Amino acid sequence: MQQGLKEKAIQLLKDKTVDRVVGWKAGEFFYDLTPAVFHTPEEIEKDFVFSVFSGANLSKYLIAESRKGGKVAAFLKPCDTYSFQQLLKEHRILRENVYVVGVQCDGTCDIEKIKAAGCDGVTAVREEGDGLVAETLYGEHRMSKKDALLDRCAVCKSHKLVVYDELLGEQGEEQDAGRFAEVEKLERMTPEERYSFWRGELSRCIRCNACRNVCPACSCEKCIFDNPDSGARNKAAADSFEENMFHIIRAFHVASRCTDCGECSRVCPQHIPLHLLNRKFIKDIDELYGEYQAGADMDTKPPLMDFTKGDADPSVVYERGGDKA
Amino acid sequence: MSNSDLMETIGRISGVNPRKCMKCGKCSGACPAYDEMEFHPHQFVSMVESGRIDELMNSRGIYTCLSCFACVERCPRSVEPAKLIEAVRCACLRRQGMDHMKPEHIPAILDEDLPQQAVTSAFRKYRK
Amino acid sequence: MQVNGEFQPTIVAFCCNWCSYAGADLSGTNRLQYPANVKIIRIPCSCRLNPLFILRAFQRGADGVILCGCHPGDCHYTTGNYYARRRMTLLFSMLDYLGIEKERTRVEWVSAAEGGKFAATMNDFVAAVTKLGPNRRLEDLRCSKD
Amino acid sequence: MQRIGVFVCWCGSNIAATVDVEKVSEVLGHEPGVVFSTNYQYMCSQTGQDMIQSAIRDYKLTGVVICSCSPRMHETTFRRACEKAGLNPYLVEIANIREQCSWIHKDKAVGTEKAIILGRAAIAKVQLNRPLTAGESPVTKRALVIGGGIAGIQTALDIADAGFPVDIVEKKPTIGGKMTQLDKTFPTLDCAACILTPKMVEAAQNENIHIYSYSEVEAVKGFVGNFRVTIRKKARYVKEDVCTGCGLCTEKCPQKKVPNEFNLGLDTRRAIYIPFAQAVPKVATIDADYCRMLKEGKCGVCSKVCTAGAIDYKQKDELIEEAYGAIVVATGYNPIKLDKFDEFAYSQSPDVVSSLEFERLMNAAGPTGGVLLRPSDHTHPKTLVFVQCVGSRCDSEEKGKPYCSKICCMYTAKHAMLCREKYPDTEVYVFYIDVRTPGKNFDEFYRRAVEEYGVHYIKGMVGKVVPENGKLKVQASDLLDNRQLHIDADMVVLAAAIEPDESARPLATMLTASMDTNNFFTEAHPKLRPVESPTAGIFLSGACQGPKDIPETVAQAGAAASKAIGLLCKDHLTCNPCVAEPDELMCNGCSSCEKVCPYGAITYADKEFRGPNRTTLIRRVAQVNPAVCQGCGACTVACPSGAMDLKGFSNKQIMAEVDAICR
Repeated sequence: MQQGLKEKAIQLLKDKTVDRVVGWKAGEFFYDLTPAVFHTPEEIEKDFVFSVFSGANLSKYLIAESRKGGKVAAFLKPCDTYSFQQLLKEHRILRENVYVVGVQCDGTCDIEKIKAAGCDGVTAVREEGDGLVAETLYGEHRMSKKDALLDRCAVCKSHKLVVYDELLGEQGEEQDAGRFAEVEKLERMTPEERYSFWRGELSRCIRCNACRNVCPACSCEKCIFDNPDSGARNKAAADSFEENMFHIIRAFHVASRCTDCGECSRVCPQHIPLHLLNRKFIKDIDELYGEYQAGADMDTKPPLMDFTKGDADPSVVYERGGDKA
Repeated sequence: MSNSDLMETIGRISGVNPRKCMKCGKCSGACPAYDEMEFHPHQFVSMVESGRIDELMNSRGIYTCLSCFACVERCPRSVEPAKLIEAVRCACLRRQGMDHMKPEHIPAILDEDLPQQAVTSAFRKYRK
Repeated sequence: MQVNGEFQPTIVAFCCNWCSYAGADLSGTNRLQYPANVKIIRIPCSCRLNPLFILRAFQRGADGVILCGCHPGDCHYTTGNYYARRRMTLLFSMLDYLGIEKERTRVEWVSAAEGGKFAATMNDFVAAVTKLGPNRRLEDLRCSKD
Repeated sequence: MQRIGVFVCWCGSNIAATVDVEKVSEVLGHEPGVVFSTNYQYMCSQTGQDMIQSAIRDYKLTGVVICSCSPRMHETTFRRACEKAGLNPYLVEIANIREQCSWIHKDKAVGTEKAIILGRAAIAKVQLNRPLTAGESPVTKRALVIGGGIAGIQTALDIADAGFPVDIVEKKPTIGGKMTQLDKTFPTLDCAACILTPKMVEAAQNENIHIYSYSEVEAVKGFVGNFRVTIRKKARYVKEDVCTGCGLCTEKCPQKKVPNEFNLGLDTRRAIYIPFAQAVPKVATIDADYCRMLKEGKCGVCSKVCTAGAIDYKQKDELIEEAYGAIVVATGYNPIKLDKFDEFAYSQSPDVVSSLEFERLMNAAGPTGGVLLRPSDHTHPKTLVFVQCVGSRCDSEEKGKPYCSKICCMYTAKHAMLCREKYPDTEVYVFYIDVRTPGKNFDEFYRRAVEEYGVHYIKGMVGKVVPENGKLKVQASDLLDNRQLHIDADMVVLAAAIEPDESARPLATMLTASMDTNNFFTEAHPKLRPVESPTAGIFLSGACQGPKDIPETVAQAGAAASKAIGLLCKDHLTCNPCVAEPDELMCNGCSSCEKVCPYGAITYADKEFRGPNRTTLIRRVAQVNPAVCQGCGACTVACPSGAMDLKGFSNKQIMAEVDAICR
């Protein structure tokens, strides 16, 4: 797979379709792949990596890249294409300056899970058939890929690439892998249990802003939390209120625009399951206003910018209750 | 049963709100059995509304209603008089000794051409 | 806030200028009583209410926040309250999801003619929030009055 | 540093009885930024206003807070007073300590404490107020009237008389509307044509009026004072300015079998036609659905006989864009379709007719030349049954309408009376639920039908009509006699409910004007602003707003005209300065705000911004048209970056109020 992507990138650069390519390269370690811009075939040959750790969603980088002049190619996985299309819908990416290479994907992996499976001193991970082979200082360790998937990939919503100029691999379908199960579990708890659950999670927040910076929907020119004129500036989570406030407002600002790409939770250094906040909004929207998937198309109005005369009254929240049996 | 209970029972059985009636008389205009009854469809509605239910229950007219539902079909206010009439008939059945049809009546009304089912179903309908 | 050892909640009521603020005025004109805990902030339309304002109120010591707007379909700006309705529904659901008492937030549709409804709504809401006690789950300790 | 003045009003004892005004002004005087604080018996009185004005001058106030009655009461008064003293009127805030404090609390300590908090909130807000200037937008001094019936004609004539140019857009080939089809008019029984056609001619000849006949409104952009309207002038295949209206083509056209809609299909016309003799404009129109030349390319008779050379088979629809300051909607009504009322045998027998059809059958210019004949066998009917409320006051949405159509009682009395007058040998029955005749000389008119003309008015309703052997068997109830009637009638006339024209709903969408569930246009206030739509610059004339008879329509048409004239007289309109305002530096250009704006006030522009390292970036940013924005604030919440704010109700101002209340 990696070879195919490299060849494609080199070809696009050589035939001048594009003058740069957004892809992944290794960071400190082989598993912490990081987004990178490549300008020459040589750079591609040397640094371009596509592996089970290519989780990073490259679409957000195209906001800036598409405005820098010239044309840029980007490799987008199915979930990334949703983010990309949502950004197109919001006029953030200049479509004509981007060449999208759609890449089919069967899930990206979490190094923590591989380590947790008992692999110490991992030096490389490769795919073999359906499984993974972790090369360690102490020999090879085989495991099923399913056990190593990132949480978000285990409940992948779609293998469909909703927008691309060229496709590597097969087109896929939307699927229901039960991504709302965790939200439902929380909904079944009592308010007290939920409160202590979220206190436990959100109190670990160190306001590093990683979730915000990686989120394709959080691409504001200036975030309200950085803006003294917004009346809501807040740089560090000084107490429990601000921990709650930041995450409530962030989730609200991306509600009906969030494609559920799951980057927020992937990058959180404190392992706070932030996607559960966004997914709650998605689930509520689906239930109250009809199924909606941000980024799935260019035309449907986002539910928070739309209404019907017969919408549920806010009191539905009391009726639905928080302590569903 | 007090009269107000009776009114409530009729309301519950029929699901009809007689207050919706605007007294246009289209039900009575449409009724094919009009001349067979001493009270007419529009009167059914106003009598239920004003609580004259006992009078209705003792009227023969409730059994000459054909249940053709012309009044229900035609009513511009969706009052559904035929449903009220049916409710009054039900109220009669619920009351002791008000069966409209008794076993001893049957021999007299037996007719060779009458299908047996008609008698059986009438018996089921008009007796507890 | 504690007055004579009794909990007196602080309630912020956001009222749209065209219906609910006029409804509140009408309940005054008709001398219909409701507790002084309620302080009204006038906004042009219920769709002006930013969730930030609600959180800000809780941060600064409010115990309950209520939004009143024109009845759906009657908005002075034709559609504002329809947006407010969706926003508040989702916000309240999120607060509930975080385990924050959903009874502290409410939306009511009050027309300019419903002075009675306005007073009744406020009486009811103040009673409900009083029963809940002080806002603890969404308070900012730095702003605490106690 | 702000210099704020606080003025606490006693409102006689209205406030002072439950609020310690002395204490309020004392405490608020110590708030940060407050340099002057006082209280007075009646702040809104001239003396009170003078106090405010001299304090503004003496203390060089930069903001004023008035603790008084509701801003809905006196905000304008106080703003004006401050403006006179040189303070921007938007630097005034009102703390509502009467309706929302003194009147609802009995305990003086409680009332006083709350009044202080409300005052603090107003002070906190006024600290952040900015002087605002109401913008102005010019007014295009031209009106558009949509619909050329009696309502539209009257409105246009009145506006034209005031000296303003006005255009009428009428979708039919002629103006005149429903009234042209009527025979006589109640309660005076003067002939409809005799009173209407002079007005039609007047409209055609008035220099200030331009008639777009056979045309429809295609698109509406802009806002009060500055509407831009696209009008589609449908191809009539006849050059309007060349046709002399001689009518030769309409006699020679070989296609004779076209149902004549003017006579409601009771007779036929040709494929090229002039709707009726007094049509305005009196020019022929080719019905493209029936013309052989247009359909099959052969025929061309009309072109051959036309000496003026007016026929143009190649004519295309024409789009005209015109600017208007005011728009008057006069789209009128139609009788409902009767096909759902099978019990009256409307679709089974030609002798069951609607009232409008009856009107044509009685009309001297109608298909029978004014002789009442049964459509089935052209015999003279002896027994006629009129049924009222057909489809009116009906609970079922698919069959009829929930409202009273208002005009049916009177025109049915008219029909019955005319019938008895012309043909004394007829028996006429009118079945009614209620006879509703409020109106000058209306009840007298109905009583005359009964008392002088011997019309049989029967309280009851027809249950069914069955055509049998050339007769119509009518079965009905007579509620007062408590019996069922069986009448062998020759004709049955149904007083069909009326409904708004089907063009009204799409038009309302174009105009962003609101409508009720029955598709009638909603007025800005049901009592006090009955001829204005809530959307500024849109006025309502005639039955598009609700069922109406002719006198009422003409009265409303005049009222709508005077409202439109009032607008057109102005050179500029003052806009509400409390409008949305984007901060371009923060705007993402994501269109969230545009999607929720009910007025289409937000557009986008590509603008250059300075990027890092001396680069320039072109970004798409929101632009608000302050003349269109009404200041609801929907966009401010939709905007994720907080780039959109609302003047006069900014995020910071509202939060300052929150803080003051919660502190």
